[in-house]
Amino acid sequence: MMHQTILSGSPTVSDDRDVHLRLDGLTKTYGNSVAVSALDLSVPKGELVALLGPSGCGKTTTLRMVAGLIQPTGGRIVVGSNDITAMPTYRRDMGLVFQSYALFPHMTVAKNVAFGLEMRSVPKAEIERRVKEALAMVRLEALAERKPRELSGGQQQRVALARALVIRPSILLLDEPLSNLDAKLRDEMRNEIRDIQQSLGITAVFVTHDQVEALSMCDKVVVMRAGKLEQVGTPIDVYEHPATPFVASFVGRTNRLEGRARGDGTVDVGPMSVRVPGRPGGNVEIMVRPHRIRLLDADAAQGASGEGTNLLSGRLTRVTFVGDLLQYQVDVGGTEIVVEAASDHGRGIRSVGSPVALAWRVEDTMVFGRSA
Amino acid sequence: MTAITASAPPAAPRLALGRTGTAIALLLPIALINAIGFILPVLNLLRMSFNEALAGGGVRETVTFENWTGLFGDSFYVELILNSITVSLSITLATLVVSYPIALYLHRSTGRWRTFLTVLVISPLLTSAVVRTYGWIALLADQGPIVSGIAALGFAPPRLMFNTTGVIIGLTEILMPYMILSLLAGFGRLDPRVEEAAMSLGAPPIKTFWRVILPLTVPGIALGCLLCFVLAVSSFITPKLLGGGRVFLLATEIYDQAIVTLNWPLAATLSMLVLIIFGAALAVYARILRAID
Amino acid sequence: MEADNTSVPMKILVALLFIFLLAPVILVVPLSFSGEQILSFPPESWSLRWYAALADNPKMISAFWTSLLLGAIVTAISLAVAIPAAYVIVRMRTLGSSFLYNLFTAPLLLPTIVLGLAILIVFASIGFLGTFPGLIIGHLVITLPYALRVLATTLGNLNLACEEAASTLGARPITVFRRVTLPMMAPGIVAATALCFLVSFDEVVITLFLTGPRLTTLPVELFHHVESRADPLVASVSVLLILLTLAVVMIVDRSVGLSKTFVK
Amino acid sequence: MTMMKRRTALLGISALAFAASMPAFAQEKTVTLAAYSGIFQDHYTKAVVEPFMKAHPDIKVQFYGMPNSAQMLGTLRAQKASPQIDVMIMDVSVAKAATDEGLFDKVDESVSKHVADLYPAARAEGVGGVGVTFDNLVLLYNEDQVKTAPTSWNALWDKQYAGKVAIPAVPDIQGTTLTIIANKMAGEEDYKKTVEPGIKKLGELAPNVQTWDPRPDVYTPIANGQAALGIGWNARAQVYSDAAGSKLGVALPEEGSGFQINTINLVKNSPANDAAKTFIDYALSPEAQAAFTEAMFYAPTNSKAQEKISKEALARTAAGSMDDMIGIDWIAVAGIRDAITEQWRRRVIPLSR
Repeated sequence: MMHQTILSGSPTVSDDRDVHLRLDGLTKTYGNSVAVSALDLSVPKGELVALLGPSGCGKTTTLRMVAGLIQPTGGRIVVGSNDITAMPTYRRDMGLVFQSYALFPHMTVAKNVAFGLEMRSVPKAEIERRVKEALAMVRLEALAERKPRELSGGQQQRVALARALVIRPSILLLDEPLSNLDAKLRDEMRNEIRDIQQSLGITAVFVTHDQVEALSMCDKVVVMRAGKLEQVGTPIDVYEHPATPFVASFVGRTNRLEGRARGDGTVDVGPMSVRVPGRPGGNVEIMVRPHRIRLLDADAAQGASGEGTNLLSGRLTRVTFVGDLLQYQVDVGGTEIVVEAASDHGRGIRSVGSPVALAWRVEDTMVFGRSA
Repeated sequence: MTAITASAPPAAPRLALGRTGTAIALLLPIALINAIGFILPVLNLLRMSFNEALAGGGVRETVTFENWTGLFGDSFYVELILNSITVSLSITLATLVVSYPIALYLHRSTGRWRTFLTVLVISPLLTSAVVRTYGWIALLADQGPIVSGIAALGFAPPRLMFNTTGVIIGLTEILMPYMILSLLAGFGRLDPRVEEAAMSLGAPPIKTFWRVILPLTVPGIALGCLLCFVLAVSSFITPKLLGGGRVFLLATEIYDQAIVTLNWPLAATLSMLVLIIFGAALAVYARILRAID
Repeated sequence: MEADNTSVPMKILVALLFIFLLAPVILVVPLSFSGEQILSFPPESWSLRWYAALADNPKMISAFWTSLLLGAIVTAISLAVAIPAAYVIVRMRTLGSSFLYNLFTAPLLLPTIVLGLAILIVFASIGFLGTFPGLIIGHLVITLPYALRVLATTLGNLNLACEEAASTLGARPITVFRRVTLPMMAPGIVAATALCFLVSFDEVVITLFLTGPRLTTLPVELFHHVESRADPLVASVSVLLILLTLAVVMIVDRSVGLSKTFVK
Repeated sequence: MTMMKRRTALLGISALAFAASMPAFAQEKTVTLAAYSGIFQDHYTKAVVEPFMKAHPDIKVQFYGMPNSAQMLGTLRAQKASPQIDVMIMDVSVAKAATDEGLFDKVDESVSKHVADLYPAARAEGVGGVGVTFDNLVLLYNEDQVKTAPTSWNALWDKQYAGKVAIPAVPDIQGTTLTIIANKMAGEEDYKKTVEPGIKKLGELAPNVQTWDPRPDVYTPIANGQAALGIGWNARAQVYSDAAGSKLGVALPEEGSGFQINTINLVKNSPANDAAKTFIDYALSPEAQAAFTEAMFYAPTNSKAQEKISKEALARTAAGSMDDMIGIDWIAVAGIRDAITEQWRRRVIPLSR
């Protein structure tokens, strides 16, 4: 397992021996607009990789190019040692699970699952056995003779998964498979997909705009923006060591401050001075995650002060109760900073307007260079 | 910032350029039928309107504007054209008046009742115009139930058949389903809550109708009127059977010139005239739609 | 449910207008049981003689079979031609497909009297008048646009992902079309079939220009009959036709829903 | 591939069905006869066509009824490239026009030996066909509404019957005949010189007219009272007036009437030419002529038919009233027919609106 920070610009993550799917400078343009721009990516065998990014970032286009549903404008797609860039979809041997499930409405569940096997001219008896197996895997044996429209969203989702897996594809592709499910079902399916993927040891690419899905399920997260790679890394890397301000703000919530670094490990943000790791210089952007900040009473602040801690004082402007969390908005010399704390039976809620102090460890401060 | 793609990139062409040949092959049959049965005949018709008609149904290939100048220089044809337009407009107006209440009622109905009424509206459409005209012949005859009924009430029995009145009655009924369906299509904007809002603001039903309902249904009215006008101008079965040989309309004249007199250049010219009237109606329609927006 | 915010006078008005709309169609039912020699309503005596007369009228019967056969052939060709055309036009957007769509549906915009005359003049010169192939082409000119319109709409509303799913599962394009696209188009195909058949079966204006002494369709024969005789025979034919139409409508309604087909 | 196969199969089925439907038309032995529809069709089928088919089991005659001669000519012209009609029974003046356009073959002794026996009037110069029936125009009236039988065409102009007159307008030949009669009533004997007085007189008739296009024919509306007066052909009027309970009265006005000749013609390049000739030969035979006269009161054109016809029937035909006929040169009328039609459409019919 690699836990080191992967710097942007060197996205290859593992030994080439293990690489199962490789994208080389993959590009897709529509007229003047660039959907995917010179994308390089390697996916090791057996890993579940998430393509994460806001809508329109090119992640679905990338997935569809891998599936052969969109012809790339440039670059190569390599599976194992085969260049499949020009290969038609139906010969690529990839299982694709669609956001809309795309079940064949005129076929029963069993027929849907059997379709890919029929296309491969698998003997009838074997089709029957494997369909049963696949449906058992997603716990839908009882519904084999139903039509898709008679199933719930979660059941349809599992049929789509069984249909994609029954052909034993070399690579499983999932296009926002959970976005049409409600929150509770989404959690369940997340674990189910992860379990199945691991037990089969199948290489999988998972497209999502939901950072929780990406972080919780995947071996590796590929953050994309405007058709380009921002960062590739393990979930922890991406969260803890975002390579760019975009990654930092897209993956998890963050406070974002602009300032000027003195080159001595401190940054001036307005009238305040904030200590940061290392000794950057010039214009910088500072980010601190809300839950890393402690909110203290103004008079208790003195005790919290220390070498490795940033301490600022401000005024509480708003308190929001969101169930498991309390969100505080604090005005620090004209800058809004958000602080999150676990709520404890609603106890200890401070009143708006009271003077407070904010404290966080210097190592929790993320610094990014900023062009003037 | 330009590098950020739109949220929905244009969908990819489903067939690669290499399959253009397949596409052309698949389109060939429809293109062929369209060419033989539509483009060629219509172009030929346009050409025909500049040919010279010879006695006995002959046609001389030439380029003459005599058919056109003759048409507008002849009071008989000028009157026929004006009469066609007036009669078609009357039919359109009559159809609108009798269709509007049905459409409004249908729009307000829901569920099975609405389905049932819709089937009632559509069913005449599935019955041949010949059959429906035949029904009107039985109904409008001098001894028929309508004339006798009016006479029984002590009025002078009117003449409802073999004249323009008969043609208007028959065609109004025949075009009703088209009008009702068009009105319904255009009623999409009419939310019942708007009426309720108007009433809650103190508008009595009549005022609500004039100030709220009618303006909102103008698109449907325009569409229905366009369709009915065009169908009326080109209708021919009903005027032929109910007109008593005295209702001269463009469509019946085209048929007579084409089949009986065999003056094809004149028939072609009259047809082109129908298309011109059609184009004018479309222009008026587009204007109305623009005016509403 | 019945609209409840409608006043009683309005309801009466609507009922009267419905009677006006349906009168001629309903009227042919009692007329067909007339015992009279000539068309009159109400008839003074009742009988089945006009049904017997119909059974005895070989011209009417042969015109009926001609119409039926013509309708079946025209419908079959319309589907065979319009399905691939709709597929290419909807799925392939690089060839100016909206232009093609408009061109191929343009015959619907033309008044049938003009279209009929135009076809007459061309067909007369190539000896296509009064022939079966001539009739087929004449009818195709108007059924194809209907078929194309219905099928293209159906295809445009299909979930493209299903076809993509099939191809990722290993189906070749032709298999995708046959196993997935075509079955999913079924409601549109049923609607197009019914529409093409009814349009062809009822077409009278264009057909009037194209039929001849040796070949007549039922609507044209009915027109000629109404033109030259005033007996209740047409009523008995009409009743049978209405029953036939009802059967077709019921089949369509069962399979796809009537309003979907005819109300857009 | 499968799709292609299916489509091919579909086309195959269509072609098969198409082929199956053709023999009935393709067979050389079917003669298509175009003539007047309605009552003419009924009686001619019974009196001539059916006995012919019985005598010639190998030939089938298909009767194609049309409302008037003008439409028959139109159909014939449109089909010039590939005729589908073999034999056409139509008015002599229209037949003249058709002959001039080269649409008919000559019917002479080589077609039928009976041609030699025809009355001279049946063998008009410049007409391809020969006369098959003689008839004349009569005044029709409804016996309930017109109590005393009218004796003059002037009854049509009687304001008493406003909106109750049924006139089959031109291009129907009955309208043409009425023009010539009206012309004479207005004082102009020579219709070849001008029909202006006749057109003027018809303009005065127009307001009285209920319909210019009586349906299904002119006799029915008068018989059932929809109209009170009208003009029609004697033969058909006689048949209608014989029908049980008919209120149709037939009068031959004192001013005299127009004589009319229907000719039987052989269509040039028709598909069943030989069988058509066989049929024409039969139609001109004394037997067929006599049978049709008995059935429908058309005067025969074959001089040898007379002896086979009952006196009573013959008296009711045009042959019974030859002395009252205005001499009409139908061949000359053929030349002014279109002009008369135009005058009606512009100056007569519009006055009735």
